[in-house]
Amino acid sequence: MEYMQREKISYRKAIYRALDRVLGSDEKVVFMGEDISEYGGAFGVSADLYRRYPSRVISTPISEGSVAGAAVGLSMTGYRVIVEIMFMDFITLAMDQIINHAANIHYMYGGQVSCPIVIRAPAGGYRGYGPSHSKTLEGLFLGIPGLKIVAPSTVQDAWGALISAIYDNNPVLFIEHKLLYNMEGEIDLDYKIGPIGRARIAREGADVTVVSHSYGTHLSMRAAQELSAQGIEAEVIDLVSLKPLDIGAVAASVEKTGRLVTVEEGDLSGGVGAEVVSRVVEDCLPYIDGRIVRVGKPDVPIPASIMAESRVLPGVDDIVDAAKRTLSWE
Amino acid sequence: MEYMQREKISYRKAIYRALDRVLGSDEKVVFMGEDISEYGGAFGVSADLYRRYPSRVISTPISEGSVAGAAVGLSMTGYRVIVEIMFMDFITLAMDQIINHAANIHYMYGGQVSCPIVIRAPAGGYRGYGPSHSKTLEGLFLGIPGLKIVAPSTVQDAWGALISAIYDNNPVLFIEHKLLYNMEGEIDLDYKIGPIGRARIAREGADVTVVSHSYGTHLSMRAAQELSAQGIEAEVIDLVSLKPLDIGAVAASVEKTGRLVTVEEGDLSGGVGAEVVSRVVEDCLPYIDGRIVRVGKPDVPIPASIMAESRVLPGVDDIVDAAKRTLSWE
Amino acid sequence: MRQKIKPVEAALAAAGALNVVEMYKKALTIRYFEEKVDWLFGRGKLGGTTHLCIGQEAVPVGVASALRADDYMVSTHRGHGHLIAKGGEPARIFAELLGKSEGYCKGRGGTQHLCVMGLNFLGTNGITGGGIPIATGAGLSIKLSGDDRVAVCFFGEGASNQGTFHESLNMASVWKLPVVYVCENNMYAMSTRFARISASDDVAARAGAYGIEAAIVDGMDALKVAELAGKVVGRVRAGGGPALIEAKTYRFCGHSKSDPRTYRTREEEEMWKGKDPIKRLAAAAAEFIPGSEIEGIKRGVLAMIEDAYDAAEKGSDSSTDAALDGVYAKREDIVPQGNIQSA
Amino acid sequence: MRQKIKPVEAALAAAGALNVVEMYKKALTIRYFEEKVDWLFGRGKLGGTTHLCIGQEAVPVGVASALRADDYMVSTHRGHGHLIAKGGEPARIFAELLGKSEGYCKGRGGTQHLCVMGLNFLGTNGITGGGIPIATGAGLSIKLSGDDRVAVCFFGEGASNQGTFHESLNMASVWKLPVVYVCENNMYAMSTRFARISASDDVAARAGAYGIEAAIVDGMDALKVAELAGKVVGRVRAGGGPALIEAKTYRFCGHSKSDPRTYRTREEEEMWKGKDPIKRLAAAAAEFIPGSEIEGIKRGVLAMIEDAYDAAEKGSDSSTDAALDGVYAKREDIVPQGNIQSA
Ligand SMILES: Cc1ncc(C[n+]2csc(CCOP(=O)(O)OP(=O)(O)O)c2C)c(N)n1
Ligand SMILES: Cc1ncc(C[n+]2csc(CCOP(=O)(O)OP(=O)(O)O)c2C)c(N)n1
Ligand SMILES: [Mg+2]
Ligand SMILES: [Mg+2]
Repeated sequence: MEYMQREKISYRKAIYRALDRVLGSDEKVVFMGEDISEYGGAFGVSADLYRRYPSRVISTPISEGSVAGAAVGLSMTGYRVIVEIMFMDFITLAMDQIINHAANIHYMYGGQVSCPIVIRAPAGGYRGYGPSHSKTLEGLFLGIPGLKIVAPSTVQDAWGALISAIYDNNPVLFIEHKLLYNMEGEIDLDYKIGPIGRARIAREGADVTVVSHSYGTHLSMRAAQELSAQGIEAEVIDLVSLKPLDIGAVAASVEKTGRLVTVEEGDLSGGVGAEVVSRVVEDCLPYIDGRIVRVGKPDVPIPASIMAESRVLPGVDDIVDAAKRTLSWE
Repeated sequence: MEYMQREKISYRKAIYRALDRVLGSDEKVVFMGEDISEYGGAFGVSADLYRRYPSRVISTPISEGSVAGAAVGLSMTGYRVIVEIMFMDFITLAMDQIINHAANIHYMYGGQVSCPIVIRAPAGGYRGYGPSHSKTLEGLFLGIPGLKIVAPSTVQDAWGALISAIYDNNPVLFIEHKLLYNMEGEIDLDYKIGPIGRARIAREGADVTVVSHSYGTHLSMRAAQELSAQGIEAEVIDLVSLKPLDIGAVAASVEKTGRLVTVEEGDLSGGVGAEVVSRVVEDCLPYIDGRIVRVGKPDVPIPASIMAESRVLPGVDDIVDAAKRTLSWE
Repeated sequence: MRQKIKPVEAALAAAGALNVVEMYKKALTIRYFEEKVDWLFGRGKLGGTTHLCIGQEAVPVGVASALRADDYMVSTHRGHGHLIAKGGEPARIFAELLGKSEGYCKGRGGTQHLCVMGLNFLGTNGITGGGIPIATGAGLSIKLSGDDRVAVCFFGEGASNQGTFHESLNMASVWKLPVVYVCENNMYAMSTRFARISASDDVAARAGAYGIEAAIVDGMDALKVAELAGKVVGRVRAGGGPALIEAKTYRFCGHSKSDPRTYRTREEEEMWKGKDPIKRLAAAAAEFIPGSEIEGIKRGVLAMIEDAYDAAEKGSDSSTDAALDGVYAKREDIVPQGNIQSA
Repeated sequence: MRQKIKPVEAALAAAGALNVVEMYKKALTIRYFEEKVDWLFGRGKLGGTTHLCIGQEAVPVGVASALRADDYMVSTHRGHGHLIAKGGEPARIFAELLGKSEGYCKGRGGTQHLCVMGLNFLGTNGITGGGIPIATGAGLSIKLSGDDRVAVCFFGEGASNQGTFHESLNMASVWKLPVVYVCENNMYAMSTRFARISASDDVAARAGAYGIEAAIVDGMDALKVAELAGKVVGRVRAGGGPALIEAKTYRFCGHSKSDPRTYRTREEEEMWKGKDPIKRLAAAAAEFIPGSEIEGIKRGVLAMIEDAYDAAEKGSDSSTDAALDGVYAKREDIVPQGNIQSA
């Protein structure tokens, strides 16, 4: 299939195209998941891929644990595997294979073999799906050596990071926020795909550094606009990759602004913000010039009521407030 | 069985006695796990309990996922359940039931019911057991609302915290470091058992605050001795409870010393230290008077070779070095 | 009551007039409830998603007819019917779906996490296969307590491919737990036809591996389900160990709120709609009561559902700061006897 | 070669002289290797833990006799025998157990994470049941590649209670994967007798649930195992879909390094020791070669094991800073064609 060089498409489509490109050009790529054939995937990402690559787009039984395990076996024997976990919450059923197997294998087998697996996980709330279908769980995976984690926020990065993840020889957790699927953005097929690990400066500003990823980047950009109207210029950093973490980009910004806000939809405790804050203070504490504030989900499950959910999940106002709090010590 | 009021016993025995006491005094307590009958448990904790409480000490098939699920069902219907996971690494097979079920249930069911389950998980390395039998995974659970986590380091706390955990109405992850089992210490049965959540000052000192838990507390105490010989007095805080986290105790100490080192055996990324550091800098950044340093496992799986393992896991020297680094900015 | 005009089937006779009419009412309640939910989704009045059991009503109604109030029930993502069959009030379920504080779970659980402890209903479940070990634990609980209750565990045929199915049935068998596993085999898990991802068409074929007795029943016929459930539950209650019932059924609608159903034919759907369990129950009820009474029941149930929804809609918003409360249960005051003291 | 003095069994005839002697040598290699490991543990020369397969040698040896070098094998925590049967060199396995850089995995994997890609040996596994889906994935890989290899998956009867067993066998069956699941049923999972935590004595009884053909074999008799494996592997290789072999066997020693074996009787152990697979193989080999040659083989294997250990012990220490390297594999240079460019 031929695509235009530059085009405005949805985040969903960008992922579809990355899959199409890789499946189409490489016989050693397999895509597995539940209801990824006729149904087209729960979020419509896989669409007609099953018709175009019938033997390598594999609709599986509802057996997340063993599907992840089968991906390990496939990847050890020469295939690159993309696994779609229907909702990120269900990844809890595949943890043994991810943590004890996929992530360990390259190291513990002395470098003989690795597991090039991409686990695509639609995450996030704000849709009233309730406690078992709304979680953002990247915080659980930060401390898993051997694993990489990406969570792109733009259409271009979704496309590029997915291709990069598939051709990374390590297991990569690829986080897609459900609210991003319909978002449109420009894609440039000439974009150079770098290795996983580079952050993106989404907006420049001199007063406060706001670090986020995935859908949080969009909330942060909206907050930055509001702040700008109040005379505060936020620098918004989109991490894109959570592991490895481009702490250099964050540190450079904090050295400039002297202030730091982290934004994530997942749990604050032991989350991405905790890691970012810790690394920043380890490296550049003397540059800090104000309160450091983390924005994220408090210690509460995600309620089904969409109204109650909006109280639990972070919003633009929380980011604006946090940024203001970094400007003083009160 | 009658025990002496005050006695020197092992950590293993302290856990045994807490189980014995609770099983013996409350018909509504059940203890489940693999090989906890004739075998006495992989680490010998359960010993003869199966003979004394035959119907409520239940040896299970190797089915961690459903054993955790059965514990949820039991706990919702009036029982308090202790589940022994043979090695903490295997808890990855029970994550769905812990995260999507046990921890959510009290909140998501509107307070109608809760899951008083204690998951006992022997963690930790330094024994050459290799990548699938040595992990320290509390970092994975920090961001699970509804769950509590304790990791006592002393014989007295092992006993008290286990009883408190069993009578807490929430799921509690109870971490036992394998190297602690043979450690002896005094137990006082008159000890007042408080609710989970209080840290313990293991050693007072004015120069640097060292925060740790579980076996890390012992490493920290040894480091404190070495530091003292060099004229540096460390205040060692044993968190005991990781969730809730007694950040007040840590903050009070840091306000005094101005310096902070966190120590943990688990992964640094998104770990306990990251959370402690973040909360401390959020609350008392102006008091900080030197570099903040986290000690923990770098981003490496745990190798089987006991020699290589000692390179990967943190040791006393690492803590001593870290404490010294907090004293200057170089 | 009208004179019976033709000989009733054995099942009908066993059920008796009262039960048949009651079952009809219950099935109708479920149907109208689900149709209302469907309508509400269509109008954007409900958030999130939902899984309707239209077409499958005979299974919960039939199984529940064999249960006592103190028996436990564990449900699935497609669970409104199970809860109504166990005695759930439509108004409070609507309130839950609407996210109102008056919902059974204060609006926090919603459709897939709906628990009613007062009815020993241990929850619908958003995790496919997640309820199976929970029901098994409830069965263990009953066994330890030494009484004669049972735990009923609903699950779909798709869920039977989860490891929890295997692990749980093995445990239940070995420990002889009083659990009745009820598979609602509606042939599809979302878009996936069972035969395509499973070695057998029948989930019942799997029970033998655990030495568990299994029976297959026409899940479109509430009376047949009731008859079988009566026998099976009786045996389990008497200490016979776990059992499995596979009810062959069909969901008339899509999997969840948005599903174009490209994976099955309209002919297949029509064929199954011809077996509508509500129509069958209506016909059975007509053996006992006149047509006018049937019509009256219909109108009554419909009005009850409308009233329930109206009442629910007036409930209070759960979006207050209370949304942040109640994450942790309070600590128990009871501590074991002896020299253990609470500080 | 000595004249055969009595009629050989069908199995023996099928195996042929060369195979029998080779199998005997292999089994003996495993036995002596394991005895050496046991001895080393007793002397504190090895850290961590270990699970010996003394008594079970007939299974890996018999199964491996039906395999080609390019077939995959997935093993368990009790896996030294599997690896030796697949061609693993004792010296490098010793090196691995000793934590030496010369070990197959640089000393990082140790006994429970021992992988040899050059032998298509996809690893021993510290997670009970963890290898089952991995073997299933290897089977899928073969199927996609379209060749006639097979994947062999060893697991214990205790592991068959993990959900992965159920999920994987279902997938293998539906997709007709070339996987031979080999259950080493040694009756115990640590201290737990299978019958006590499973509904059936036979794991083979579970295969029917997936439409998988299963056969039970005397796992103390390498020739019988070899005969069955030959047939089964042939059928699987020819595209017949997955199969299950259950080998009834027994571990003569404890579960792991410290196990007082209170859960079984010494009489039971003696009874099984009477079926020692090594003795049986020695007897079979004696049909082809003179007793002196048998003695020669014993001495040769023993010396080889001792030499292997001595060589391994001289290997280099893996406790250098290199222990921190190699967590991540390098990024692939290959990127798909078209306008995808690597920066
Ligand atoms: C662990 C998990 N995997 C996947 C899903 C998504 N999902 C929801 S319902 C469903 C199909 C379930 O099929 P079945 O068990 O047959 O029940 P039915 O929907 O037919 O009533 C799937 C795959 C889920 N909720 N949980
Ligand atoms: C997930 C997991 N649970 C528990 C264990 C501990 N464990 C190691 S071996 C074993 C028994 C396995 O029994 P079986 O599968 O019969 O193999 P055998 O030891 O008899 O060869 C257990 C419970 C483990 N390693 N992994
Ligand atoms: Mg179904
Ligand atoms: Mg065994």
